[in-house]
Amino acid sequence: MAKSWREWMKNLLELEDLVGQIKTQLVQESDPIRYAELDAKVKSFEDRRDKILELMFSRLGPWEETLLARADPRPYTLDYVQNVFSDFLEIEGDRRFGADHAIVCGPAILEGRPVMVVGHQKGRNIQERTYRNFAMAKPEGYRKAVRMFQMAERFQMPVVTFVDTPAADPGVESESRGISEAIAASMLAMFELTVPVVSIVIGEGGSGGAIGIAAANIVLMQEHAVYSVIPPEGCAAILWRDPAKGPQAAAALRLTSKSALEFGLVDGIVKEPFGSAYRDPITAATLVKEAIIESLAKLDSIGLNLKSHRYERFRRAGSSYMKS
Amino acid sequence: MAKSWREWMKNLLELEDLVGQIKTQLVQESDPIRYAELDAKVKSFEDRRDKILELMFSRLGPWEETLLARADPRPYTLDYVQNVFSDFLEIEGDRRFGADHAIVCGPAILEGRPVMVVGHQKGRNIQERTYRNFAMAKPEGYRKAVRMFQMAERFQMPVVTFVDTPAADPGVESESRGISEAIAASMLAMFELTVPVVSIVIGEGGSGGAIGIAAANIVLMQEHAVYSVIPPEGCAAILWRDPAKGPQAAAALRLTSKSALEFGLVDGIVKEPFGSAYRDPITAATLVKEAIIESLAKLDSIGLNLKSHRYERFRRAGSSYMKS
Amino acid sequence: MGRWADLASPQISAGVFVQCQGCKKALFADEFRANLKVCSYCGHHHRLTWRERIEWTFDEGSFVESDADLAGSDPLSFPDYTPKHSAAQSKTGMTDSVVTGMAKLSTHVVSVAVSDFHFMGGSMGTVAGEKVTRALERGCEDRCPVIVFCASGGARMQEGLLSLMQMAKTTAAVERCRDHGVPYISVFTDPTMAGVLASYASIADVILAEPKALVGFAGARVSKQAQVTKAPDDFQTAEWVLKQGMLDRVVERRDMRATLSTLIHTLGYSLRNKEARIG
Amino acid sequence: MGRWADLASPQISAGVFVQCQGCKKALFADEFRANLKVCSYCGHHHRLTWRERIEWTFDEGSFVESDADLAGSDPLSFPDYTPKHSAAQSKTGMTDSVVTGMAKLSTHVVSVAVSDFHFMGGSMGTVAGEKVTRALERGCEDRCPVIVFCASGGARMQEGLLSLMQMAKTTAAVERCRDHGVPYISVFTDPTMAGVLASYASIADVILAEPKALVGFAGARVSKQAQVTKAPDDFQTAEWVLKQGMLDRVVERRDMRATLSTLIHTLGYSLRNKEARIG
Ligand SMILES: [Zn+2]
Ligand SMILES: [Zn+2]
Repeated sequence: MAKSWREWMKNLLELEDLVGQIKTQLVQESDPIRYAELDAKVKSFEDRRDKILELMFSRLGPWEETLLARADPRPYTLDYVQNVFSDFLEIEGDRRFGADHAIVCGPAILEGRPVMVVGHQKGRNIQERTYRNFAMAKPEGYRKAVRMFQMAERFQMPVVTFVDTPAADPGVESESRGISEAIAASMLAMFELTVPVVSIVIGEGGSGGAIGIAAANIVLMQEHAVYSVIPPEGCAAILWRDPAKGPQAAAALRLTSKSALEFGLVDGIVKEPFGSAYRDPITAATLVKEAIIESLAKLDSIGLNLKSHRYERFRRAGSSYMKS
Repeated sequence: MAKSWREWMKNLLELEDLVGQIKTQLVQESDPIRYAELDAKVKSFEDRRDKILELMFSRLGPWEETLLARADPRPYTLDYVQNVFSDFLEIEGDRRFGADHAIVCGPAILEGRPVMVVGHQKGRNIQERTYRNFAMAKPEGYRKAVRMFQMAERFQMPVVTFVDTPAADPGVESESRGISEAIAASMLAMFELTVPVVSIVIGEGGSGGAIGIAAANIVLMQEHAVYSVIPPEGCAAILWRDPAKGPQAAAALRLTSKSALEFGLVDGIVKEPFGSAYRDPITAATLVKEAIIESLAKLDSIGLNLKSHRYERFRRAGSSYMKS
Repeated sequence: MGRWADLASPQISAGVFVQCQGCKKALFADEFRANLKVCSYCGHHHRLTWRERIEWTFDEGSFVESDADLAGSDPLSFPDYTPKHSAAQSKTGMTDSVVTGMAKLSTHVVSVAVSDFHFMGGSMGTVAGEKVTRALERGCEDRCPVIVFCASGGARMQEGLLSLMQMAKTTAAVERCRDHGVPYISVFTDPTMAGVLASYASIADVILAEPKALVGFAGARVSKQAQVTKAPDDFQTAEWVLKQGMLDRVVERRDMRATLSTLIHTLGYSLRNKEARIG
Repeated sequence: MGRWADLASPQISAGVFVQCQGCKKALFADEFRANLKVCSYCGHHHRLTWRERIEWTFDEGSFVESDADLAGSDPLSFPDYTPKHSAAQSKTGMTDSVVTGMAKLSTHVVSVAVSDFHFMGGSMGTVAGEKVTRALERGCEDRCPVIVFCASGGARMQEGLLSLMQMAKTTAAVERCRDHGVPYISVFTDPTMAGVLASYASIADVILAEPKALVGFAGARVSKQAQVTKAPDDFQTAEWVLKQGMLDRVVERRDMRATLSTLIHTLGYSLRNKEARIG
């Protein structure tokens, strides 16, 4: 099985490359016959592409979902921030140790209403990835998030978090500054809030690093996001002493949005455009925006104590799988 | 003028040394005549010592008070903790970056009632001083204090702080982890408390490092403690470009307990035994204990909102020295 | 030399030897137990079973177990989970990795949770999460301090996302204790790792640890690979974690009872006082 | 070359030159002012008077000063304080180092405090502390955001312990803003130091800074002496402080108005909303 999204999509990406080249020729073509030929070629290749895509997406397994969730053209938090909110202003300080670019935070406006945005941020090229530490937040990232949660409470702003991380940073430095405490304290701060909190897993929901900012009243997953207690490769390494058996582990872990919904651990799935979010980021963002607005409206209408609501939501996790 | 307490006390310390030596001889002396002679000598020397002490203490200026406040045999926070409270258990973690031994914290029992103790801690010998960083706390010290203040609030325990620091640590590391923010946040946390808070300056009340843990409902000073916006040497260096003019600066800064009381900036002076606290640490501790108990009783009887009380207390600082 | 006994075994009879896992020296089994399974040569604190922990920490005979029958299932039909889980049950006599209940400590009533590493590495699945949560909730209901002994490799992989959610669930319960002014003390014993460390374990009011306990977020191999920064020699030991400000005291096993007792005496005062006032 | 003007002077007429304090290049005085006293070559942000700050930040003509007459005394009879203070008053036309009042920013009402470094290094004595405190209190009373521009060497030595107490007093007022849900934004301008940095300046909800502003607790000499750790080249610059997580954004002067405006729009929403609901 393919090890990466690029490998899995190889044929399709080549086909799209070809279509791109022909389209470039097409623009420069003056001979009407040649033009018609090329145009037909494009149409037929695009047809073929759609058929392949349809085929690929008709039988997506947990491993393919994993690859899609990690796909590098997939929209990241700041892409959604740009298309869902206005007036976003990034706030950088953790007031403790340092700036962490694996988590971005700040207030923004959602349809006239201020919200506090917190999300993991991946990078698209090597410089960005290094700058973002591959979206693996250090303690200061979670402590910055705590600052934002508390600020949101002070100013009675709903909180929206975007979850997209392979894991929290596991390095020596992170350990030395208490990455475990930072993750736990971040969840704790979320459970203290009386304002509405919505989280949406938009890519990789990677274990502790993910749940650290996902203790929300409503937790959504994008259709092709994954959410897991351990990366499939790590699980395979432990179970079968073979990280290459990621695909089997992905299946065993049931890390897809569909499974999470079935287990009652997420509250809804946000549809993606055909072929997954990156093929139409604007539509993807519109769907995300609608889902967030709908979720906030639902929480507004509950009129309940949102802190208790959040408590009860997580209190139930797994209840139906126990006996006594 | 003397630069240090030891220099200032030189004659007296020599005299006491001498008395000590004679006393040692006295114990070993079997000849009754020699014994009587030595005994008389001791008595006369002790008499002389008392007279010198009396003279010295009859005309203490701000500089002598500074030297006394810094005197190395002066009792430190843990000495008072030992003699004022029972069941003290030190709590070390700041949950952020590291253990800071310049500030000690923990719950303890004061006459049957749990209190939270927070105080700067000096060291008596070179190893201790290094370990305690000369009682110059880093950001983690103040963040540990904040943890304790918040814990005291959770468990409705009064807070007692002991102030004894030349200054907060001014090093590059402290700057890099936000010593300014840590001091301000510590005061902020104190102003959030609804439990009674008593602070007592037991030695050096050194500027920001001191006020960082002294935003209390009742602020006391020991008779021979000092409290200042800047160390006299630093002030002299700025004013007269001569750090040796510390004595003049000490006078100009009015850093004695008497001045602080006159300006209405502390609420009471805790008497010390004759010759200052170190000459009779047990009595000194008893006086401190009584003052703390009395202060807490006063705050209990106010029955007011202690948070507003604390606000109003500091709100007044300096009001009578303005005109409009 | 006499017979050798399995060090983890609860039945160690006199005249039998065990081997210290720290210094590898031979120890008289009865002395070893009398010394609370701490090596008298090197001070190595050996892992305890939940029974030993409770027996050696709380007032004699005061422990009353809660939710003893609460058992889990295999919700993901995860490969090999059912047999592994059954084997752990047979080996330990536990239904899952955590035992909870009420106990007394120097006459103070406390709500208790103890993880046992011998049950699937003390890992936290649905049942462990539920039990810890209930222990914390009992503290709120009964207005008594909560003491949790941690010993866990982390979240239990075999229950997938359900295990991850236990991190949030237990954290929520800690938040409830804070709201109720209920003191919550956690004790890191060897090892306290990953998903357990990154949830209820690390946000206690006071955190104690046994000497040399392994305490960390990631396996040492992972975290050393992950960065250029060199790991210090004492990396992820309780002593190192103390220096990093993430815990409050390293306490020898023989002093644990007294330390906990002092803490719940001071921190639980207002709770008892309020209760007394209420009636 | 034409005539040269004092860079701090508020009256700079056309055709006159000033010298950039950063790159030392000559700048047309009128262009320099049009560029908000930022060097068009090197981007050096020169210090502003309080008047310039208000004029260039808030809605035109919207500023109404409060407590203009509040003046201090010389409570300690501190050597040379009275003449120094009088000289500063004559030089700046201010009664003390801070000017406060109400202003509008993109039509939103805000409570404002501005320190002016030209008045005794912007130092905080009784009057400055009182004015900042009142500005914060006005935010609570009038239910509007508070914006404070800092420019200070720290607490004012010449008022001794009274100055130190202003640290606590202003901090208490910040706490009051938090209780009232009043957004409080502080802006570090060159320089923001010591007792001011270690009190109200550092605990704002959002902290902005001007590029290259000097921001620190101790004078660079003191802090470099104090430790073995080598200070980085950009030590105590706003950019370095941002990397340390102690502030939120470094904002160029020309963008300051828009940034503040966006912030008070989002953070002040519930305040306006609640007010609207109340009546
Ligand atoms: Zn051993
Ligand atoms: Zn320039």
